[in-house]
Amino acid sequence: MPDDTLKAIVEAALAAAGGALSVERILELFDDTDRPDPAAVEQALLTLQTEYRDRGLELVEIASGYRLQVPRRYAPWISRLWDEKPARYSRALMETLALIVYRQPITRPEIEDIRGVAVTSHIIKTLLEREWVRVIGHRETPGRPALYATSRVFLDEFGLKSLDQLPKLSASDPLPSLAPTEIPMPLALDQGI
Amino acid sequence: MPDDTLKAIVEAALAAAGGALSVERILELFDDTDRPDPAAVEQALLTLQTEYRDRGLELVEIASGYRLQVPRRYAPWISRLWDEKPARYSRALMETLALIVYRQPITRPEIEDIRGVAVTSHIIKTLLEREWVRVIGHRETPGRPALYATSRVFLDEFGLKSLDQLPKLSASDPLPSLAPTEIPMPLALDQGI
Amino acid sequence: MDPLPTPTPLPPPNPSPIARIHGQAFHNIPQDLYIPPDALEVFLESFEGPIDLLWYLIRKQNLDILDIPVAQVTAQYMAYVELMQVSRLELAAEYLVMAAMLTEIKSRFLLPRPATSEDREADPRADLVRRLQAYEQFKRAAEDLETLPRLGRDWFSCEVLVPDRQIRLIPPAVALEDILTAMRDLMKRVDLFHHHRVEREPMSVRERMVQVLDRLSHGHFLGLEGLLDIREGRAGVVVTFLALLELVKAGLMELVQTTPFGAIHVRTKVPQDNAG
Repeated sequence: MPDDTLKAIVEAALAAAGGALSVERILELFDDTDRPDPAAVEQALLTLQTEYRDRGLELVEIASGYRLQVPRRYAPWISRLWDEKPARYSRALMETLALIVYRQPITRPEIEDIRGVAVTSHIIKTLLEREWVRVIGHRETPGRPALYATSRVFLDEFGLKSLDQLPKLSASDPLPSLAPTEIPMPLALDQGI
Repeated sequence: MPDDTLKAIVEAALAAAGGALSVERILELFDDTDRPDPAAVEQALLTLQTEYRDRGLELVEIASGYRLQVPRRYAPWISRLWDEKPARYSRALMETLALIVYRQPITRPEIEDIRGVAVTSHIIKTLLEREWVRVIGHRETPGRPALYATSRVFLDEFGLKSLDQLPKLSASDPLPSLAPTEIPMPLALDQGI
Repeated sequence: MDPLPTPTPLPPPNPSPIARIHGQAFHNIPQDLYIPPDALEVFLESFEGPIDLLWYLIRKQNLDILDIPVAQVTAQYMAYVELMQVSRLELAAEYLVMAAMLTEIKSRFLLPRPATSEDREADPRADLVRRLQAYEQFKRAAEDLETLPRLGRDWFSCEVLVPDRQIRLIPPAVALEDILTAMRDLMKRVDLFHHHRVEREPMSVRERMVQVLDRLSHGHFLGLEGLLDIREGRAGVVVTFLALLELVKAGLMELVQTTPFGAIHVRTKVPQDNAG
């Protein structure tokens, strides 16, 4: 077998194997009739190692044999091949976000009251981790539930200067009021200004 | 980014991807700040294609983009890396596939009509699971049979950029014993019964 | 029913028989179409059905469709059908249909026709010929597909290791419209069950409520004047004031005035320890 053919087979085997190959394992790819010398395989590996220098792949020798791999310096780019993109947020999460956006500050029990179902901790955690939502205090009711509001990150990421710029709920959209009572007369306060 | 670095990243990505990468997908590996021109990526791909000529790997363009793969000529050696032999498909499956490839979109009753036998659910299931075939709709006839067509995976796995590259459907040879269009006199035939 | 003729295998020039029955090799489909019942399983696997069998007979055995000994074929097919009823009923039916079709073709040739007939009948074989040709076309296409190189059999993809591979989670993109839609859907659903009072308020009040809470988040007192920014003008002052009232109403804040007509202070509501 010509040296070039042997080298090509070794290269192909290393690339397709997805892991390390020992010289013995490489020799097993050949029939008894065309099996090369172990020395010839070693020579092919050395040549490949030289040829791959300064390229997008490198041939390294490790305990279990030889491995073709991506040099570490390119890992930041190549890793992005496996970026995980969850398809979409659940309806539960989107409704929770919408309530925090339009009814802030709001507590989890209040969200649950409107939605009629429990809000999972996972949803709150996701919104906090995404930094769209933050805790701005606690309501002084039993359990001292956290008060959620949107953050500056939320405004920035959605290109808003202020919450006023949010799309308006149209007049036909009924808004549930959490505490539908009349605004008390500010009698006790008016001389304060 | 220097041309050599770009070429190395493209090479590394193709070798690590385990499948085809489109130019768009390659561009996504970069940050907004260091993203190269699409033309520069195309140039890197062309250079790599030339560099890999006569080596153990080849860079081919297929439906989904570019794929670095072991050329066919080394298959006898490389296939020995795995104990498991590639699946062999029955004639019934390949004929069903051929009908879907050349007559798409096509329904199961239509396939059965040409083949003269029932198509087993197992065959359809195998083709769908292999992702060579997909359901693209339903024919609005009684029973609403599914319409089958080939997928991008089919093109990729058969190394095609588009269906145009498939061998043309050969015109059928005339069947000699059936050639006469004239109805022969029945006299000559009665000894057949 | 006619007794079935004995199988008459041809001498074996071909080293790979299509079937082997009781140690006896069958290298060709016998000319008389007779298939020994024991060979049925093998036979069914060798052919893809009646069209495939007919195609084989015509192409490889140079059988003339018009020469098919119909009575014999029918008798044999009936025998198979009985056998196949156990396992492959549908296939049996398909062979039966083919036998019936061949019989019909034959019978039409045998019927005398008036010599002066003007409307010439279509060749009864034409439909069968079309089917056989269509079948042959796809049979060849299938063979071509089988020889095309294929990933995993003729080509192999590369899967080179990436050391230090980090997997990032890219969160899904959300548009403002998605939030609005979610809110609208929710409101519609809620409205089915409750008749909440429709209350409209400018978002700016809600935003100001959050800002006030932010400034008081450490439980500090703050003078009312400190919360009002004169530079915002009358509208701004009103918004802050409405926000304060909402906060008081919601029990989030209290206003404290220690002396009559003294300064009003604002603070977040203190937890009521041992309230009960």
